[in-house]
This record gives sequence, structure tokens and C-alpha cells, in this order.
Amino acid sequence: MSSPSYSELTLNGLWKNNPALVQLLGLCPLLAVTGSVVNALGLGLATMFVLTLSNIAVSLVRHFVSDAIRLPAFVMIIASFTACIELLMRAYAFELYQILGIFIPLIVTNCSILGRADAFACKNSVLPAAYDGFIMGLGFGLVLVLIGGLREIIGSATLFDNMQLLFGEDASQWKIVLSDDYPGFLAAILPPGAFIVVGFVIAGKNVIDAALKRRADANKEKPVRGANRARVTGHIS
Amino acid sequence: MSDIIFKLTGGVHPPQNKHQSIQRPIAQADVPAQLVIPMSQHIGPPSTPIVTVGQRVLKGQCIATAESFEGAFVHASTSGKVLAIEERPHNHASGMPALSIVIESDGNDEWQRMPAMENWPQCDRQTLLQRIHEAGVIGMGGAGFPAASKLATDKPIHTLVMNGAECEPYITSDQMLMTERAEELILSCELMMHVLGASKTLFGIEDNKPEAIEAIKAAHAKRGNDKIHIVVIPTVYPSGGSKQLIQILTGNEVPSSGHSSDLGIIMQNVATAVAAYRAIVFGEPSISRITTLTGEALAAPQNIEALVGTPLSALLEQAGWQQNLADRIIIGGPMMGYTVTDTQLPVTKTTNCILVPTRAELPPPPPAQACIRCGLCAEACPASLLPQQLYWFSRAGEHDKLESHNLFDCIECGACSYSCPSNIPLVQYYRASKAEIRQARRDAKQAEQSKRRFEARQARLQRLEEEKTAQRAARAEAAKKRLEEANTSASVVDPIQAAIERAAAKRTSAAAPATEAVDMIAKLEKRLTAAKIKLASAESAGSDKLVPLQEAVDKLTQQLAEAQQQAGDKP
Amino acid sequence: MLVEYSLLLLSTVLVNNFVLVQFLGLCPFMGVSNRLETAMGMGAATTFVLTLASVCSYLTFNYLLAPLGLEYLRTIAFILVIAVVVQFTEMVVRKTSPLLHKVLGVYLPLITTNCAVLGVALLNVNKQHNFGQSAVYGFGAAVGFSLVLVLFSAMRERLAVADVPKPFQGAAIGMITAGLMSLAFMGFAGLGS
Amino acid sequence: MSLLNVTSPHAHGQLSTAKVMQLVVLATLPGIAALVGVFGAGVLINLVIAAVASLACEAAILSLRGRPVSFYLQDFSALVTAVLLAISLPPYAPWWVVVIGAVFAIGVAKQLYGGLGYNPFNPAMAAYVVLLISLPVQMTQWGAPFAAQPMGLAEAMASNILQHVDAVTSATPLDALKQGIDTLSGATGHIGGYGWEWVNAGFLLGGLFLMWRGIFSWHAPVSMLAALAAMAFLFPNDALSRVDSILFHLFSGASMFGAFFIITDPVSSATTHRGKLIFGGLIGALVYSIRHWGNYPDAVAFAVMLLNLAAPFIDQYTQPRTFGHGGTPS
Amino acid sequence: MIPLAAISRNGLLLAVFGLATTLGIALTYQGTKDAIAEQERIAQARALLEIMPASNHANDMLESTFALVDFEQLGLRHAQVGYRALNDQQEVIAVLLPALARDGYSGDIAMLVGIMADGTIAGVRVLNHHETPGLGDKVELKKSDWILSFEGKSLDKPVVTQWKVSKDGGEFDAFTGATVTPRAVIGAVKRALQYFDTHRAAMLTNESETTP
Amino acid sequence: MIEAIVAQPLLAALFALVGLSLIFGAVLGFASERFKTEGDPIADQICDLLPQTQCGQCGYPGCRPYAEAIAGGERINRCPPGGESTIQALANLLDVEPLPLDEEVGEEKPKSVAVIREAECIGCTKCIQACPVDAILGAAKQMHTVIESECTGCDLCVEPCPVDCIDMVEIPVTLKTWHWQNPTKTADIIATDGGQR
Ligand SMILES: Cc1cc2nc3c(=O)[nH]c(=O)nc-3n(C[C@H](O)[C@H](O)[C@H](O)COP(=O)(O)O)c2cc1C
Ligand SMILES: Cc1cc2nc3c(=O)[nH]c(=O)nc-3n(C[C@H](O)[C@H](O)[C@H](O)COP(=O)(O)O)c2cc1C
Ligand SMILES: Cc1cc2nc3c(=O)[nH]c(=O)nc-3n(C[C@H](O)[C@H](O)[C@H](O)COP(=O)(O)O)c2cc1C
Ligand SMILES: Cc1cc2nc3c(=O)[nH]c(=O)nc-3n(C[C@H](O)[C@H](O)[C@H](O)CO)c2cc1C
Ligand code: SF4
Ligand code: SF4
Ligand code: SF4
Ligand code: SF4
Ligand code: FES
Repeated sequence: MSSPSYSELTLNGLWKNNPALVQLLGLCPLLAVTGSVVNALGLGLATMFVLTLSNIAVSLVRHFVSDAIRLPAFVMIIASFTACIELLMRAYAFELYQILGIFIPLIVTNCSILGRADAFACKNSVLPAAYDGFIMGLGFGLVLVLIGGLREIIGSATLFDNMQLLFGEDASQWKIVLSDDYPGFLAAILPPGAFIVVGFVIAGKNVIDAALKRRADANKEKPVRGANRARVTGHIS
Repeated sequence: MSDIIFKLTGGVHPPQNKHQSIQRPIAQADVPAQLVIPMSQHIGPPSTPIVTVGQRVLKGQCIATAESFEGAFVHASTSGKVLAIEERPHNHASGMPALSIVIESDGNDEWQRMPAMENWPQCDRQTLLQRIHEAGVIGMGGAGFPAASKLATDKPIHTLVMNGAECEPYITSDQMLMTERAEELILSCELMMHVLGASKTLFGIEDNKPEAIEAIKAAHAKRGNDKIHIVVIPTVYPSGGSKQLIQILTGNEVPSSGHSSDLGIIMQNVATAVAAYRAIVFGEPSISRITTLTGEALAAPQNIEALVGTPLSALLEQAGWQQNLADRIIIGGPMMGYTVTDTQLPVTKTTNCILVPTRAELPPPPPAQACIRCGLCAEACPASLLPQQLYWFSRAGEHDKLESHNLFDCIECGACSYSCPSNIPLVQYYRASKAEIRQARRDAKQAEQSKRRFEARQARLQRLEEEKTAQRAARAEAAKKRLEEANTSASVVDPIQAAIERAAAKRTSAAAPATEAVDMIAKLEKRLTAAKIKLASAESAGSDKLVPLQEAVDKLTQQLAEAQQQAGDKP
Repeated sequence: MLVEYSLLLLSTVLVNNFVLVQFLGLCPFMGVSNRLETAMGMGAATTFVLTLASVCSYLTFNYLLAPLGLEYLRTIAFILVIAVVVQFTEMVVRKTSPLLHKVLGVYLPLITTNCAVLGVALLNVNKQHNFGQSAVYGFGAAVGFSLVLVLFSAMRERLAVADVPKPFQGAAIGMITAGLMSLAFMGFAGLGS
Repeated sequence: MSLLNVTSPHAHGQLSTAKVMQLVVLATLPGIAALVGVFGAGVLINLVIAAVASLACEAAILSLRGRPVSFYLQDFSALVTAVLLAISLPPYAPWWVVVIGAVFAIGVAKQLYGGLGYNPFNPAMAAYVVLLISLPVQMTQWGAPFAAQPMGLAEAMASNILQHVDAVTSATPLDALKQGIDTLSGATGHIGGYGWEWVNAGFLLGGLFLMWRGIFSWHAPVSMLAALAAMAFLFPNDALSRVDSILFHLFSGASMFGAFFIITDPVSSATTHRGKLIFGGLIGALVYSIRHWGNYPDAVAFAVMLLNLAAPFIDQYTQPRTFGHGGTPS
Repeated sequence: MIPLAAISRNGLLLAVFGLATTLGIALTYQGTKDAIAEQERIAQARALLEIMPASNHANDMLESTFALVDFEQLGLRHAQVGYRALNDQQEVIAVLLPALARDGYSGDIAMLVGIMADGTIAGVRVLNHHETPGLGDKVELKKSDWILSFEGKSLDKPVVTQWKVSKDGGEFDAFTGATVTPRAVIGAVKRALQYFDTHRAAMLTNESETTP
Repeated sequence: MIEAIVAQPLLAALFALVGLSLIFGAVLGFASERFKTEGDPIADQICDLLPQTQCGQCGYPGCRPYAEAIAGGERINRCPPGGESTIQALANLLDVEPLPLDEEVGEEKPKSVAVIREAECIGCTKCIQACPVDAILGAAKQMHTVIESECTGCDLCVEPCPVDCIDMVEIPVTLKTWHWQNPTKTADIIATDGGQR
């Protein structure tokens, strides 16, 4: 397998094969911790961290593991990085840790289904693997933040509230209030809103994709039909 | 008589519109100049023509035969000359052509009857069935199922059901038959019971035909046969469906995949019974039928007894067709009939009605709206199906679901479409889906067969291939034997063999990582065998390359042993 | 006792439904719900594994990690336990009932990556459930998961023929439907407390 | 001359979807009249706003999708949704609450699924629930019944649209019951709480009319009311006697409105007869459970949505016995 | 046949992984252990510190707890402890009492009431509740400042009869559309003040005792 | 012993997890040996759904190989003879979204059979070798003929024929095979989605 180029990896992770919007993986955190930007960002960063490091680690050890224990070994690698970040967050961002709750340890399952370790890292050398992990994490994190932002705006007409949880006291100034007498639209912050906002974001992506495809189709010739037909009986002399 | 009747499941009450066509008595259609008689008027294999082009035929003469009871005999409807035997447009929902015999009428209408069997009560069942078969009597209530085939059932039959329901709006051909030929009809019942060995007849008539009921009751009273029960049933569509009428009259349901004969019941349409009666008592084959001509586009709606093969246009003319008013021509009633666009199509034995409505009378279907799952269709369905679900599955092409929702129990009565507030052509979906499923079943069978043949072929080719390799291997083996014999130092061979075995044992453990050493050993082995084969063949051919080959083999053997040694040390 | 357990069950199945309220196990919920039959298979497999995993991780935590003061190792320990349970289940099923294996087999490996399983294990610790509670909690979570999965799949079979606008077809309308489901489940709030 | 070539049946019944919808709107009139009598003219303003917003939203989406707009508007289903939503809202809700509700009902709950016939959830109820959890303040402001000076149309307009007058609000009887306040009325002769029995009677009347016209079968409403009554009898509130409890729950809140107008929505409910019995019965039981043990004083909307969710599943397992399949002949 | 070779090889390899990963986690844990412990303490004391900021007192309130006699009077369902704030002289300057309002709109409302030695309220915080989001949840400081309106109030400021929501003729505002929740909170705070009144002497003497 | 371990947190951690993973690895090793999967039952099920035309248009030499490829993750929309209905059936089986037929591989055509213009046939047997289901009868230097009921319509025999005497003939609709079609989508106003949206 020839390793894909970095630009291809980037496009894949951020858009074409976005883990959250296209592969529909990691949905739990996507919905659970996106009530506000700060929560989303917190989990997004943590995921990115774990994904990158575990991809590196997996790529490093890929020659030593046999098929039978491949999955458990990788899961253990991911789990250990997750456990580390959990400990670090407890130590240095405790309030955020409390808010994100079990979704921090759940990065384990989340990342293992992101499947990058299995699908990519164990077949590629360290650098592409690291980059892939980073981009996939970034793609996931960006969607988290986007949805967090949308929900925050619809729910309470604010943006970047409580950023101090992640970036220290100075960040509490970052809060943007969009409307002062907004009555609040709680459904956006409550579970139903999470699903519906994600649904609309996916639909939005579909619209953009359709537009892009139409443009691409306009200047692309049709594939030759049956070009790669196999000879069923070709091997007979 | 106080026969109990049962309630029909579902059903609808469309406006009857029967009065228009019962104002006149049954008229006789003129003999047309040319008749087109299709060979596929019945359900079953098409009949086989036995006349030749140019041959003169008489009215009632057999012109096509059938081998078994599943087929039907066909007779000339009038005397004349056979003009052609060819594919002609057929009076069928498809409008597809069918093999037909075209007869040019000579205007004499000269009869050739079969011998009458007035002593039928003394005749045995088989003789009577044969006569019904040879007279070409088929079900005239709709489906066109050969009467002889139905009557020849080997199940014990206790009840004959006469279907005089005629539940479709507009149609009055059975009604007029019952009114005008009541006595013949009562006698036909007796004949049918005799053929079937049935002990009673239930004669079901809808209560919207008082004249017919009166006539039949009078004839019945006159004849005084207490085995025949005239049962007046409430008017509801589709009470005339065979399963439905049996439900109304007996309270029993014909099992889904079975026939009424499983309940000991056989049902015949009244016109069929009369046709069979006339075939036996007068020797007249089935060459004509009573057809209702009705609809507001006709000036003189009426019933006409028409010869099979008469073009529709002739009948329409006779009933005062106002072409400019006609919106469509429906063969059958407004609920189950099909439209035709060609007025030259022939009347067949099953053409019970030609309905020519104006646009105002039966407006064209408005565009379908979405199904709102209101369930009105399910309320109407006489088969207790869920038409709306069938519709959804049909749209989605979910064949499994359609079958598990019993699509094949749908009798295509159209009650659901009739009541659907969203104007969805439900029945058409079902017809299409049924056809698709049948096609899929056929395809699956075909695919299964193709797969078998493909696999058989592959297996054969592989066998051939194997035989070839086996032969090659045998040759190699023989050569190797010779090589061994030539190689006196057996000690060289043994470690190789051992190594090969060891490596092979290693390879079989699938979980074992393919280390380089093992690869190496395998490679060496291959090269060694190749070299040995070459050596052997060189030997047998007496080639002069023997010495270098022998050296190569020795070297490889040594390498292999070394590699083996290394691999053994490693883990 | 019985009342307490049935309230816990009610609360995990409906009020705090894992999928719609707690947001756990969403990937299989969205992924394995196109057909009713598959959803039922998945539900059955998950119910079995989740209950077993809940109990096993309880045992691991309380009899191995807690006595040694190793609470911080719970994530990695639980994920190992879950993987073993899944594998083990597959082995047992395959050996004892090939028929059942045919029905459940394909879903079993998917369960390891269902975060409801790890979620149950972790929540058992957080909520300091005892053995019985852990079992009931795991079972309730799985029943809640299966319930909404099955209902959702029946609904999606219907959606498959709906005239959904192009951009919303597929995952988007699935999400929105799940949102409306979750809206409905908000009605259970406060029940049983 | 060209003759039509179409499939059977060629005849068609009288009922059309548009007519069904018109009848439903018609049948809400007695209930609306009672609402006006009890709470003043506010509900009328809501009706107008909701109707305009719903139809506009439906038309907008249809034209976005390139569909024939007038063809679809003529089925009147958006109007039904609007009317039913407006009836459920507090009579003096601000205008924008009504608009948000109508847009959610039509835009999200109905048209995202393809419009009439495809929506799995009852649009009016989905909108109601979204509003209730999102804007609880506005959604819990019910005016006092039979206010000393009932609002006329002008005042109602001022209240709803300009939000001038602060309407006097009070807890609804169900809410009061939940809080243990005795506004009950058994003593004063008002069985469903002051004024509410009139409203319920109005909807009962309209519902019976629809049933008589064959718009829906008896199964769902009867089974819902029966289940509600049974639950009220078995687990009465401390403040009520068993009989009072039954009457109170049947004639308070949205019981009759729900039973005859909401759970009968053909699109989102179960379709088979047995299915409808289960559907209605579970709704009745859930309504009482949530009223009695849950966080919400009335629960028709939640219960309906919960059962909407189960409707396809119920349908799947309550197919009627097809003609000729098993069963014993009668 | 039991494939011993495969078992032992895989087992060993996985064990190596286990070893490595555990080592990683364990080392991280050793590194962060103290920081985590510190954070957890802060979190526990957060509500206490919000009411009695660190600048106002000199002790660790988590350490100076006392058992509450007659805890039912505070609405509590089971025994809990109260906290004392001490000044440099180890005198009690305030007590912090847990209180529970059982008549919330949907379930119990748990709170912490800080009362200065002179009987005025230092602050009130709601710790846990299930009130309707958007209606009753305005008792949280995150959602509204309402809860701060208790500060400086005491049993006679306003007088006992005025400890009601305005709708019931009292001193305190309620939220639009939600009267039940404030009514419950006010009631519970009032009860806490009355409890303080009755048990003042015992509570204001600083004799640390462990949790009963 | 235990006390000693507990006293050493690092040691305890190592001990616990190494123990767990030892057991785990052993169990998995055991499982991997003992319960090897043989064959792929899902491929059989897939193969049963394919039309068995054996035409190779999917890019695989026959339906079975394509079935195996699908089981291994290949897309399900590459079989033109099966068309929409096969794709739908596969989607149902595999619980994935149905895709439109891949344009690249061809289009769904009405079913047809091969017919040899017998007068022109030179009896070269090339078509016999090409036919995947042995549907052609004939021997060297003799006229060949297609068994219509066995022909899958794969058209593999057309190209090898040196004299181009094989035609693919659509199977005509007859009175027997005619059936109702679904109502046309254009008549059904709900399905005219403005072209695409
Ligand atoms: C919906 C439906 C309605 C039918 N209505 C009648 C009817 O009114 N009269 C009738 O004789 N046959 C009617 N038939 C046909 C009968 O089911 C049955 O074919 C016929 O009575 C059998 O008699 P035959 O074989 O003599 O035609 C109807 C069939 C269907 C499916
Ligand atoms: C023993 C027996 C076998 C029958 N076999 C068939 C059959 O194979 N196909 C068929 O269409 N009708 C068959 N029929 C007749 C049907 O039951 C039915 O009467 C006929 O299809 C006409 O249908 P209709 O009555 O509903 O129009 C059979 C009847 C009997 C008594
Ligand atoms: C769904 C729902 C939830 C409510 N939640 C609360 C609540 O959490 N707290 C509260 O005080 N009132 C709540 N209420 C409002 C009360 O039931 C009651 O209507 C209100 O307190 C009356 O107060 P008012 O006199 O301010 O109008 C809720 C009402 C409804 C319908
Ligand atoms: C008896 C009946 C009841 C209805 N109830 C509702 C309802 O509760 N909510 C609603 O939005 N539409 C209702 N409708 C209208 C229509 O079915 C609804 O707009 C569809 O759900 C939209 O697809 C009803 C229609 C009928 C015939
Ligand atoms: S009658 Fe028409 S609209 Fe009503 S459920 Fe049946 S198909 Fe749907
Ligand atoms: S056509 Fe079929 S589905 Fe429709 S009512 Fe008749 S039997 Fe039922
Ligand atoms: S395209 Fe279809 S029919 Fe042809 S070989 Fe491939 S799978 Fe078989
Ligand atoms: S005869 Fe030709 S078209 Fe028919 S199966 Fe054989 S190769 Fe294919
Ligand atoms: S993130 Fe996929 S199941 Fe939870």
C-alpha cells in the first residue's frame, strides 16, 4: 500500500472522510459534550492528542504484533494514552474534567472505532501516521467546536462562554454576548437539540458536496463503460 | 327461505348505475361480416387451430382444440370461410396480439350442433365433463377458467354455489340472464349438481336485482327442487368474488393457498352454468354471450347477446355510440374492468360488459397525493390486508415484506383504491409487484440453474487442469525416482526431506509470524525441487548438462540445510 | 429491595435512556438500525454482553483495582475486560449454538467499540453501585439501548420510502429523527424519582 | 379521438384528503368556541398567526424543492396542523412563540420528511414539546379562566402581538393538582377544573362528529380514554376520590382534545385496529403516569410523541389476520 | 488440541504491552497525584469558599465540621455535617449549614446556607436540584443572581412573616412563571435561620469533632 | 506478599495489568487457534443474491468472486445485470445504504439471449469455450446453437466469434409475460422532486 500524500490525508480527515460527519463515528461525544464551545474544544483537543500519540505508537510497534493480538494491543495503547490525558486533565483542568465526565475515558472506544490505528497507522511509517492521527483528530475536533458553537448561539445567544475552564482566568473575557434580551432556546442545549443540530450540519455538508460535485461533473468526461470488465472465461485457452 | 348469511369482511358501496341497461330486453347482435376469434380467451394454454386458411366452417364447428381440461375448445361463431390464422390484437388489458382465427361470415349462419344429450340425468359424470370441455365452456364470470377443469375436481363436493351476485356497478348481463332465462338456469343448477355430485345449491343474488330474484324464485317454485336455495344477499362490493360469496353464504373462508373445492364447494357463474346446460341439452357450444353495453356515451344502453369474435365497434354502433362523448372504453365494470383503445377488438367469452362513460360520469383519475395512512383502504379490503402497507412496500420494492404481508391474497378487487382519499392507484402497484415477484422467483430459479452450470463447468475445467498437473507431476516423480537411484549417497537426501517437513509443519501453524528465515527456506525448497526436476528430465533425455545441474542441486541442498540450521537457532 | 431494583431498571431504561438521554452507544444506534431484524439481533447481542461486562468490570474493580489502590487504571482494565467478555461470548456461542452464532455473530465484534459498554462500567464505579445494582444497571442500559434501537429501526424502514429532501437523506434525517425521539423521551423526566 | 388508458378501478369514492382535513378543522369549532368563552379571544389570534406562518412555511419549502405549491397547499393539512398547534398553546402566548412553533411543526417535523404522509411524529405535538422545553416561561402562562374582564379581540391582540398587557396568569388545574393546591372544583361542581370541562366537552363533541363521519375509527380514542380512566381509578391523587379522579382526568387539560384530534392523526399513529388499541391504551397510561409521577402537569404531547415513535413497530406486529389464513371459521 | 505455543507467545507479547502501557500510566499518575489531590480538595470546598471567601477566614472549613443534631429541622433526609469558619483567633465567625427543600417543583433542592455569627446570611448556594430548565433553575447562580438576594438578610430583616415570595405577600421576588421553586428555597433558608437560632450556642463554640 | 505489592503502587499496577493481559493474551491465542473461521458464510448469502449471469462486468471473473469481494468490503453497485433490485437486496442483507448503479460498469439492460445465425456459423467452437454456463451446443466444424433456456445473456460469446454471427436478442414481451407496470413516476406528482432536490 503506497501511503497517500499529505494533502490527500488532509482533505480526507477534514472533509471527505470526516470522522464525525461522514463516517458517523464518535457520535457520543459529538452529541454529549457540544453544549458549548469550551466543552467541545476541551474534548476535541483531548481526542486529537490521543489520536496522534496512539497513531505514532502503533506505527512504531507495527512490526512486532501478530494478527491475533493486534486489536487488543492497539486498544491498550489507546487506553493508556487516554488514561494519561485523563490524569492530566484532572490535575490541570479539573472543572472541565468534571463537566466532560465519563466522555474523557470514553475516548478509548471512540478512538478505537475511529479505526485509524488499525486502518492506517499499522500500515504506515511514523510520520504519515502521526499526521493522519492529527488530521483526523482535527477534523473531529473542528466539527465538535462547530456544533458546540451553533448550540451555544441558538441556546443562549453567547459564544466562547466559560473559556477560562480551559485557558485560565484571562479567557473569561472572551465571552461574546450576541443578544441581551434573548429568552434562550433551551432545546438547543438539551439532548434533542444536539441531534437536530448535527442533522442540519450533515445536511449542510451534503448541500456543499452536491454543489461541488455538480461543478466537478461539469468538466469531467464520463468514465468508459465496462472498461474494467473481467474475462470470466478468459483463462481458457 | 331463511338461509343464514354472514357478513362480508370490508367492502364498499359504489353507486350501482344498473337501471340504465335493464330498460330493454336482451337484444341479438347482428352477425358481423368478419369475426376474429382469439385462441387465448381462457386461462391456460392457448388452443390449437385445427382448420386451415380458406376452409369453410359452420356455426358451432370446432375450429381449435385443447389437449387437456386446462385448455379450451374453440368453435366458429357463424358459418363462413377462414380468412386467416394469425396474431391479431386481443381483447386483453395488455392490448398485446394473440393468435386468432379470422372468419369471414357467409351470412347464412348455418349451424352444426353436437348431438343433444337430453338424457343427461342418466349420463355419467365423465361423459358430461367431456361434453362441457368439448363445448368450450369457460368461466364467464370473469376469470375464464375452463369449466370442465373446475368441475372435474377430485375432491368431494357437497355444495354448488351459483354466483348471481353481479356486484360490479353498471353490469347487468347476469341480471338479465336470470330475469329472462330463469327456468333454464334452475335446470342448469340441477345439471351442475349432478355433475359434481353435490347435494345442494346455494344461489346467491344481491338484493339490488328484485326482478331477477322474483323470476328465479318463481322458476324455482315451479320446479320445486328443495336442494336449491335462493339466497338474497345485501348489496356490497365485492360480494361476487368467489371467496367473498362463499364467506357470505357459508361463513367459511377459502384457505389462502387453496381453492373452494377444499371446502367442498364449487362456484359457477350463472352464465357459465347456462352455457354448460345448453352445450349438453342442445349440443350448442359456447359461441356467444350476453354483454352489457352501458354508460352515458351510449344512447341506448342495453344487453346484447353477441357472437364471440364480434368487433366491439359493431356492438357500440348498435347501442348508439356517441363517439365524441366517450372518454374511455372499459371492458368489464368500473371496479375491475380494463380500458381498451381499439374498437376493433373482438368480444370474447368473458366480455360481460362494455362500459363507455362520459368524462363527467367517470372523471379521469386526479393526481395521486401522498398516503396519509388513514386506513380507509384497510377498512374496505375484503381480504383483511393492509393496503397502505402493501403500497409502501411496493414503492420500496420490498418483496419480502410484500409477501409477509400476504400480497398474494389480494384479489385485485379495487375496493382500496376506490376508497383512498388520496387517489392512489393502489391496485396497479399490487399488480406490478405481484408480477415483479413472480419474475424474481423465475429469475432466482434461473440463476440457481446458471450457478450450477457455471460451477459444474468450473469444476470440469479444474479437473482437466488437475489431470494435466497430475500427469506432469507423475512424470516428475518418475524422473525423481531415477535421480534417487542415481544418487548413491542417500545421506544428502534425508536431511532435505526432514527440513522440508519441518518447514511445512511450521507453515501450517497460521498464527506463526512469517519470519524471513522461513521465507528463505521455502524459496530454497522451491528452487531445489525445480532443479531436481530439470536434472531428472535431463537425465532421462541423456542431456550433456547433467554435470552442472548435479552441482547446482548439491549447492542448493547445502544452502537449504544452512538456512534450516539458522532458523532452528533463532527462536 | 425489589422496588428499588425495579425503579433503577425503569430509570435506566426510560428516564435516563442510554442512547437518547445519556448519549452512549450512538454509533451502533445510527449504524445498525436500517433494518428491524438486524436491530433485533444487535439488541439481543448487546443485552447479553452489556450485562455480563457490567458484572465482570464490577468484579475487576472491586476485587482487583480497589484493594490495590489502582482506581486510576480502571479505563484500561475495563476495556480489557470488555474485549475478553466479547471474545468469550463469541467462543461460547459459536461452540454451543451455531444457529445463535449465525444470528448474533456479526454484531459481537461491533460491541467492543460501543461506548455504552465502557460507559456502564465507568458509571457503575461513579455511582458506587453494588453487585446487584451493577447487574441491573447493565441490563437496564442494554434494554434501553435495544428498545430505542428496535423502535428506531422500524421507523427507519418507514423513512426509507419517505420523500425526504435530498440533502437530508440518510444520516441527516436519521439524526433529526433521533432528536425528535429524544424530545419525546424528555417526557419521562422525573418519573420514578 | 383518444381514449383514456388507465387502470381500474375507474370509479372513485367521494372522500378526498382535502375534504378530510376540512372536516377536522370544522370539528375543532366547538372546542375553540369553548376556549374563547373560557379564556377570551387570545386563541383566535393564535389561530390566525399559526395558520399564516404554517402556510407560508409550507409554501416556502415546497417552492425551494421545486414542487407544485398550490397543489400541496390545497390538501389543507398544514392548516390542520396550525389549528391544532394554536389550540394547544396558551391563549396569550407572544406571537413569536406561535411562529416558532408553526415553523418547527411544518419546517422540521413535517417537510423535512417529505411533507404530508411521511412524518413519523405528530408535527403539532413535536412543535408543542419543543416550545415547552425551550421557552417554559412563555409556555406555562395560562390566563385565569373566566377572568373578571374577559379579553376582547383588541386587547388580546395587544397582549399577543404588542405584548402590552400583562395577562393575569394562574396555574392550570392539572398543575395545581400536581402542586397539591386544591383548585378542584368537585365541590363547586366543576368536574375538570374551573372552565376546563367546557373546553373538553367542546372537543368531545367535535370528535364524536368526526367519528360519525368515519374519519377515524373508535379504537384509539376509546382505548386512550379507557386507559386514562383506569389509571385514574387505580392510582388516584390524595386530594381526589376515585370517581372524582376519573372525571377530573378525563375532563381536564388536553384529554379530549388529545383523544379525538391528536392521537387520531392518521399519519403518525398506528394504522391497524389492534395497533390503534395498543397505541391509544399506552398513550392513556403514559399520560396518567407523567401527570401523576412525572415532571409535567399535562403529558398528552409527550405521550403522543413516545407512541409515534413506537407506531411503526406496533404496526409491524399487529397485522390483522388475512382472509383465508388460519383462524377458525365462524 | 490446545495450541500451547500460540497461547504462550501471544500471552507474553500482550503482557509486554501491558507492562509498557501500565508503566506509562503509573508514571503519569505518580507525576500528577499531588496536583489531583489538591484539585479535588478545592472542588469540594468550592461552594464553601464561594460563601466564605478565603480572605474572610483562616481555617480549612473542610476540616472543621460538626454533626448536626435534629437535622430533620433543616429538611435533611439523613445526617450531614455543618462547617465552621474561624478567624485567626480560632473564633467561629460563621457556620455553613446544609439544607434541603423538599417542596421543589420536581423533587428535592439541596443547598448550603452560610450564616454569620450575628445571624445574618453570608450567602446561599443551591448544590443540587431537578427543577425545570428555564423556569425553576434560576436558583442557580450560573443562571441568575436571584440567589444573591439573600445576602445580608436575617430572621428579623425582613420580619419572619415577610419571608415569602411577593406573590404570597412577602419580601422576595419570584421568577416569571415559576413561584413554586423560590417559595421552596425561601422556606428552606428560613428554616436554616431558625435552626441557627435554636442551636446557635452549640454551633458557635469551636470544638472540632469528627463526622458522626 | 500482597501487602508488599500494595505498598508499592507502581509494582501493584504492573502486577495487576500484566496479570490481566497475560490471561487475555492467552485466551485470545487459544481462541485464534481453536476457532479459526473457515469459509465466509456471508459470501454465500451474497452470491445467492447475484443474478449469476457470470458476465464479469463487475470487474470480477464471475458472480462468486464478486460476492467474495463484497464480503471483503467492495461496493455493492457494480453488477449491471442485477440492477437496482439486486443492489436493494444486497443493501438489505448487509444493512447498508443502497447506492445507484456504478456508471463505470455499465447500465441495466433488458434481459436478452444470444442467438447464432446458424447459416453463418463456421463451427469454430470459440463461443463454446467462452460460454460460462455451457449454453452452446455444437462440435468442431459443425453448426452451433444456443440453448435459449440456459443462456444467461452475458454476451461473452459475442466477441470471440470470428465471423460475428452471434446476436444478442432482447427477450420479447408476449401475452404470457406481459404484466402491469408500476404507475409512472411522472403521473405521481409527489415524486417529481423538481429534478433533483
Ligand atoms: C372482486 C371480484 C368480483 C367478482 N364479482 C363477480 C360477480 O359479481 N359475479 C360473478 O359471477 N363473478 C364474479 N367474480 C368472479 C368470481 O370470483 C368467480 O370467478 C366466478 O364466480 C366463478 O365462476 P365461473 O368460473 O363460472 O366464472 C368476481 C371476482 C372478483 C375477484
Ligand atoms: C380443483 C380446482 C383447481 C383450480 N385451479 C385453478 C388454477 O390453477 N388457476 C386458477 O386460476 N383457478 C383455479 N381454480 C378456480 C379458482 O378457484 C377460481 O374459481 C377461478 O380462478 C376463478 O376465479 P374467480 O372465481 O375469483 O374469478 C381451480 C378450482 C378448483 C375447484
Ligand atoms: C412543565 C412545567 C414545568 C414547570 N416547572 C416549574 C419549576 O421548575 N419551578 C416552578 O416554580 N414552577 C414551575 N412550573 C410552573 C408552576 O407549575 C406554576 O404554574 C407556577 O409556579 C405558577 O406560578 P405563577 O403564579 O408565577 O404563574 C412549571 C410548569 C410547567 C407546566
Ligand atoms: C383525524 C385527523 C387528526 C389529525 N391530527 C393532527 C395532529 O394532531 N397534528 C398535526 O400536526 N396534524 C394532524 N392532522 C393533519 C395531518 O394528518 C398532519 O398534518 C400530518 O401529520 C402531516 O403530514 C390530522 C388529520 C386528521 C385527519
Ligand atoms: S386509503 Fe389511501 S391514503 Fe388512506 S391509508 Fe389507504 S392508501 Fe393511504
Ligand atoms: S385490491 Fe387487494 S388490497 Fe385492495 S381491497 Fe381488494 S383485496 Fe384488498
Ligand atoms: S456483473 Fe453481476 S452477473 Fe456479471 S459476473 Fe458480476 S456479479 Fe455476476
Ligand atoms: S450463449 Fe453467449 S450470452 Fe448466452 S450464456 Fe453463453 S456466452 Fe453468455
Ligand atoms: S462514540 Fe460511538 S458508540 Fe459512543
